[in-house]
Amino acid sequence: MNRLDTLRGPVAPLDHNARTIAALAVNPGCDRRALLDAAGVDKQKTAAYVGHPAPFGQSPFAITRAASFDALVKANGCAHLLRLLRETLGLSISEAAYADISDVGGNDSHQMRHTRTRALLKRAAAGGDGSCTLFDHPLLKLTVAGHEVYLEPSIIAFQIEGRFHVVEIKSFAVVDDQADAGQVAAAARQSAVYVHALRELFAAEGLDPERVSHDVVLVCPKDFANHPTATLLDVRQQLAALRRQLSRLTRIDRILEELPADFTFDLETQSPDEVGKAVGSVGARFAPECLSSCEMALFCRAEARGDGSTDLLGRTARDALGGLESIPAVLGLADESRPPSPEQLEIAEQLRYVRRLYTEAIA
Amino acid sequence: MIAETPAQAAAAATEAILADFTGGAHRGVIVDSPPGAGKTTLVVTAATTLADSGERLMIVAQTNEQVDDLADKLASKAPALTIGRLHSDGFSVPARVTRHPGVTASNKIEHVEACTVVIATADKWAYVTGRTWTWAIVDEAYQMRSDKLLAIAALFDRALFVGDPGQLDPFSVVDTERWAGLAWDPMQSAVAVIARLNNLPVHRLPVSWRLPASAAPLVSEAFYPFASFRSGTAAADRELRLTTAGFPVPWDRTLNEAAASGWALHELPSRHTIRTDAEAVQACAGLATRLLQRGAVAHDENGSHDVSPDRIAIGCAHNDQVAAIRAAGIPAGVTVDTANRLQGREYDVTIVLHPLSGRRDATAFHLESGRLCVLTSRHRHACIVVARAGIAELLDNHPSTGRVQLNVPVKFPDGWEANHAVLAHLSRHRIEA
Amino acid sequence: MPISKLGTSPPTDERTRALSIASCHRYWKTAGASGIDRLLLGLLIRSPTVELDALERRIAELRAQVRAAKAAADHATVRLLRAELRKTERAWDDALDPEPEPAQAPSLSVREQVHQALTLLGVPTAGKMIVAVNEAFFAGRVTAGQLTSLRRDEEKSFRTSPYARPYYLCAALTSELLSPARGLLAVSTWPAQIRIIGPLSPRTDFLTSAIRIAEHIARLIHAGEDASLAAYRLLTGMAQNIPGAVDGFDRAEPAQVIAAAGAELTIHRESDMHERGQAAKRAEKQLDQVTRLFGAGLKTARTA
Amino acid sequence: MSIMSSYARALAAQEGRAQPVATVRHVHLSAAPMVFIPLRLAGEAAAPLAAMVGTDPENPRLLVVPQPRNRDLRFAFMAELADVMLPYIEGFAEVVETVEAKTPYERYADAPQILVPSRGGVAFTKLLGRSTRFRRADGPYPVHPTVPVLGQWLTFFADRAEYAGSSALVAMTDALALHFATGQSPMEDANLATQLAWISPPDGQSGAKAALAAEDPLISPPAGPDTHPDFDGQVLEHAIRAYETSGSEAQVREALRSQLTPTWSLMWHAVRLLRGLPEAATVDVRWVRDREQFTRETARLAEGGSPRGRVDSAVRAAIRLADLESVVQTYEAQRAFDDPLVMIEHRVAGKAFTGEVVGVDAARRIVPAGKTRPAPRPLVTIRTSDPVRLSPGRKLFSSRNRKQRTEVVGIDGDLVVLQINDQMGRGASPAPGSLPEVGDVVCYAELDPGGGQRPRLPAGEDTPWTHGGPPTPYTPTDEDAEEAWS
Repeated sequence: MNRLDTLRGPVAPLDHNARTIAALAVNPGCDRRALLDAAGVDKQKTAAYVGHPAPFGQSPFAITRAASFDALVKANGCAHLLRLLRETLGLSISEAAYADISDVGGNDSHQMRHTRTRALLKRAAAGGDGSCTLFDHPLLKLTVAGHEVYLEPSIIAFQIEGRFHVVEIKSFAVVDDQADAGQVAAAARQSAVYVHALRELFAAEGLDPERVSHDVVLVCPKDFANHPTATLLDVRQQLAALRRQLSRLTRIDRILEELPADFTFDLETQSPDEVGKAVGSVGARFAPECLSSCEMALFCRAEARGDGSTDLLGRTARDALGGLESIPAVLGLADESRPPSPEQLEIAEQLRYVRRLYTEAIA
Repeated sequence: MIAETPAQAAAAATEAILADFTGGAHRGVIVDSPPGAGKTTLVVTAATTLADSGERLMIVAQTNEQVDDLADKLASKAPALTIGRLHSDGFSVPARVTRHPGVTASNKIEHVEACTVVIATADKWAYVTGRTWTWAIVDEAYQMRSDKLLAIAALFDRALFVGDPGQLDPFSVVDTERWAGLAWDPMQSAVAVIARLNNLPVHRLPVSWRLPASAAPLVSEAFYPFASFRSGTAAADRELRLTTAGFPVPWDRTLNEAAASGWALHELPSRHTIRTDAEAVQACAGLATRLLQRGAVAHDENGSHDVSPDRIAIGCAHNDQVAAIRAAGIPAGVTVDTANRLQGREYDVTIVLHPLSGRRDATAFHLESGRLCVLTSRHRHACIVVARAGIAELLDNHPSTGRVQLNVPVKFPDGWEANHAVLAHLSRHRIEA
Repeated sequence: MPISKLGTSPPTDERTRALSIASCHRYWKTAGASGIDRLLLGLLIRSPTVELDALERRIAELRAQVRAAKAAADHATVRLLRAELRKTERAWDDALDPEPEPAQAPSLSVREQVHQALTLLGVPTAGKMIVAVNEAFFAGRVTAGQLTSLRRDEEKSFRTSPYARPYYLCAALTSELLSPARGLLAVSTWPAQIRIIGPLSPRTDFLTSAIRIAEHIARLIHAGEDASLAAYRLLTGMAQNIPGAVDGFDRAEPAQVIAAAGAELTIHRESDMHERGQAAKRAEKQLDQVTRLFGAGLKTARTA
Repeated sequence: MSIMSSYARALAAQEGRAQPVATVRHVHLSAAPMVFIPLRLAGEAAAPLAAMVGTDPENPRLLVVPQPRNRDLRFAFMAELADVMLPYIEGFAEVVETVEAKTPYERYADAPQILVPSRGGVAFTKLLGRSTRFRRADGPYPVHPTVPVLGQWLTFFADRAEYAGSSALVAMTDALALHFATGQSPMEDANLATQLAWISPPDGQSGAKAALAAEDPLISPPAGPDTHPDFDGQVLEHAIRAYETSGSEAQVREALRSQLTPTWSLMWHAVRLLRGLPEAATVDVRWVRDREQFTRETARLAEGGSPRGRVDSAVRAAIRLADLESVVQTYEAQRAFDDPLVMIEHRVAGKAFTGEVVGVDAARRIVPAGKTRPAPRPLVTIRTSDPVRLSPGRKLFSSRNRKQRTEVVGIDGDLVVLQINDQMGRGASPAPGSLPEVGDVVCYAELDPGGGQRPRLPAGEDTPWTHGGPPTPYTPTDEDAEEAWS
């Protein structure tokens, strides 16, 4: 059995999707997260098991809204989408053919859909008769840490003059041509995963991967209405970041090497305490930003608090404190209760000075 | 086909630029000029060309130093030209400008407007009203914020915008996304705005006369991925010789490597430090001192000269680092400054305190590709980078979670990629201290 | 301040309602509606304002019919009549009530209302559009939820006694695999190629629907009436996605929509018809009578 | 973040309680501020769900939209909100004072102040303003006449919030962060409940523990504008359904009241905390600006001023940027000169220093650059233990006389020599009291509290070709007024 399977225990690995793959780039310095993700461990369950459930959730209103907007854009043979593509990319009127790959004759197995996706895209790329313009729900595949994973996409692929684009439909609003920068960034990272996977598919079919454009068509509701609007989103930087992170996943081997052979996060056989210890023995790199992106964050924060780590105060604070790792060290150096090591001399001097001024000013 | 020589390529580019500028088909022409690509020469050529056909011209630069440099060069190359140096109240124009008989310096436009060429900073031009010029040259236009251009654009009919796209973007103390995505976002550079709102021809100067053959390919690839350029000189044209032999100590080995290859990475042991890392600061100051002690001589296409203190610069990211290096004892005359202030300047040897040295996390500020580009493209002979080990890991661990605004053109190169490219190159010239 | 009076919902006044009922009546006349349709249409025109004794008479009548149908084991008719009975009883309740209720649901069964909408549109259509057309032209109250099991029920019924009904609400078939196309409903009496969905068909069918809706509105106008606000809203929404069919955010004009949609249709029609025709021929050859209507699948056919 | 504030955070973490980073209050606090806590429906851009609003801590007004997807109910909500807010805002447009100036003018003696829990509240206020200011009381989709007026005011407040030091619309978490360093990260400080848990934990409890407890959405529901997903799924959804079947708002109201009341108490608790701090010297100067802007906006609206366009034109944007930059610079300087604790940041960074005057050369006269005649340019020598990182030529100001221009002449060890450039009277020698004296303890900083002079920009109709030429001036259209709000 594979080491990673041992780690996870006898449950199926968690499926990857564009969101989880995009998340690889969120805190690439964290070995803990890298290992849990590579092994396909259910972090949500694990966090709850060790007593620090993740505070994540999605409002039913947001889910409904997203689904109804998606349906609206695709309704009536993608009427809205065709209009937007004609307006923004100059798609010619004759290009209107549409293929839905959410199932193949009622069969919605991944294998089946992926095969059909490949066939349809290949035919389209060859430009033969009956080649399509819009491909809804293409099922793509990606190699992540040595595993092949299917990407259940919420996208439409689309070709214009031989170039293929990814269309991403999101329900956050574009008000006066501006949208929430955090949400746009998340959309860009996810779209980059699809662009990347689509390019891999092209390469595997012997087609030029560059025929998949780095310009993604982002479709959002305009202003406060439901009317869809499209914006081109250049995801080259996100693609580069993704490629970097995917290539770095090989470092899992290095992390694994340092762990004992029977090491496991198996929730079936291990007590919460044991799982907590196992998770704790893999180095984390906690930052407050994790709280909004990683299911294990509350566990890691509690651990950082236990260690009195300066990580609790945020990345910039830690850098401002000259990289000192612990809060007691910061204060000890400041009040001279702790002798500085040779490499701490400078920061110690600054802290003593800051403490003197601070104490004076407070008095 | 016979390959074009650098000089031929540069001449062809200049000719095309002037044809577009004076041809009348466009109100503006943009010229992308990589480091040391003869931007000043182009400005001088354009000015004299216009002056020869009896036209009046205004020139805009961004700092007084740039204005004075230009005025000096213009007057030197075209002594017959009448040049008005317009300046602000209380500013004393340096002698290198006033020594030219053709130059009139004044803080009042009435005193200089009759000159064929009037030259001033954008800030000063903004106070000139009620006059117009047919022709304008805007120098360092990528450094100019678009709101500054807005204040002066009514003064001219047509303009040549010249600048280096790889350098630092203009800066604001205000952190707002209010105008993000608007074509006229005032926080963009002047060039970004005119290019988005007008369909203007964009030229580029294809040859760097400053950067040696050892540097041009790296700087071009890392910072100008879509506008490559080459060095105007061959490897054999430039040589940096240290007249005294060194000791087998890190500083001397670093200098030897830099003299031999044009690059050196002076690498200190990995450690997280405060910004004014004493060891790194000491290394920067010490390397400069030692370079002078060892009697560096620079040979180039114009002959040989001693590398004097004024031909050496130390560059860093922050003002407190500048102050710390100055306080660490540097030879008189050596320039120490931040990247922002080193833009557009040129030295024989530069010593760079790497913006990411000793940090645990990178911020957008430290990763900005323009900063590293400025720091690694000021030299004619060699560039020495002082850094703590561990930057590669820092880059690997850097989270890519930036914010993305709609309709804002993606900036290239990405700071991460550029940093990696430079670091990969430097690792071949590493001296462990 | 009486905040609640500030509302701006479009008026659902009696006039609009009356018009749409009338228009519906006329459409079905011209379309040559069947006897049962006429019968049901009669019910549809009734409104809560009908006097109480008339309603009471009708209730008695219906009760008798239910008993008769039950005796004849005509379960479909029983269901239909019972629904009708419930509605009439409710109308009677309402008539007792001095506060008049807003628009009453018409008394057609869901099945009939869907058929009505599909007949207007003439092409395989998704549930959402059926609901919209039903609301815009027939003052109907069909909800999307009511359509989910419709196709499955129809298939069941067809399998039990094939062709027992004058029409079935069936699937549209994908041109390549002849499997049921997701979410679309069609009418069994349509020519086979109409019920085939090729790659271009979603677009051509959308254009056709827009034309049919515009034509219907035009007919109403021609007859000196006008369509409901909902009808115009529907047409305008569609027209906005057809090049040249409407100017900016103006209300769409039927003639302009017909011209613009027709123009685009001309571009797609030939290859779409070819694809559909070929597939229809294959279907004729390869499929049995059930799958011809409800589709062949690699698995059991999905529900609509 | 500076080493000073990082140190204060570390100290807070260790002590289990937030530590001060200011000795005086840098925000204006009105005698009767209006607390406004808006909520919106998840997944929607600007669908208001509820708000708790009012000026009396004991008597909050709860406004709800029982079915947030219903556009009529939303506008009814906005009309109700206008009912609460407009009398408050317009109530300040009564008492005027006359300002003595070259041309004397009038301004209101006080102005409205709105407090929201966090930056999210500010952003949502802006969106509410944007979605209602174009509305009209006539036409095909009429709204109550007060709705567009409220939209204009909300836009005004959100715009003011972009100006550093303005107290017209304040995000409470920002105001608290100006004065307290917690033992958690700045990111977590955006949660009012945990931030306050650190600042004033319950007796006998550490800030860390109190903050952990405050993260429980059942104890401290989110301060908005977004509600907690579990609340949405487990409570709100059912309550809305109950409204739809029964027509009674009761359930929705109670559900939303439960979400808003805890934040309402926190807001007033924070107000009391801030009131406990003495007001900084220049707070009033900045509040005067807010009052002046309020006066102008009142006049503009009274003259039937049309709603602000969707985006700034090129000229408008450039002017605003210059304004924003100038107030940032002034605010930063004022805050440092008002508060020794804030000045520490600059001293540690080497941009400021405190020390004792050890020498004054009052008689020194030189010919300044660009001048022909000698003028007094006294030198002042200061001994300091601060690590000064200023180079000759840098322009400094001092808390002693915030208008007096000085520049660094030289630094020698712990001695800094400054040249005084102005504010010395018109005489041949410096006026008495215009210079520091030997023995004075002074603080000089590279911070300029005065706004610089700036050139005129072209009028909008003269926008040059470089910036796209003159834009079509914004005039409200029917389309704007009818914009869908679904």
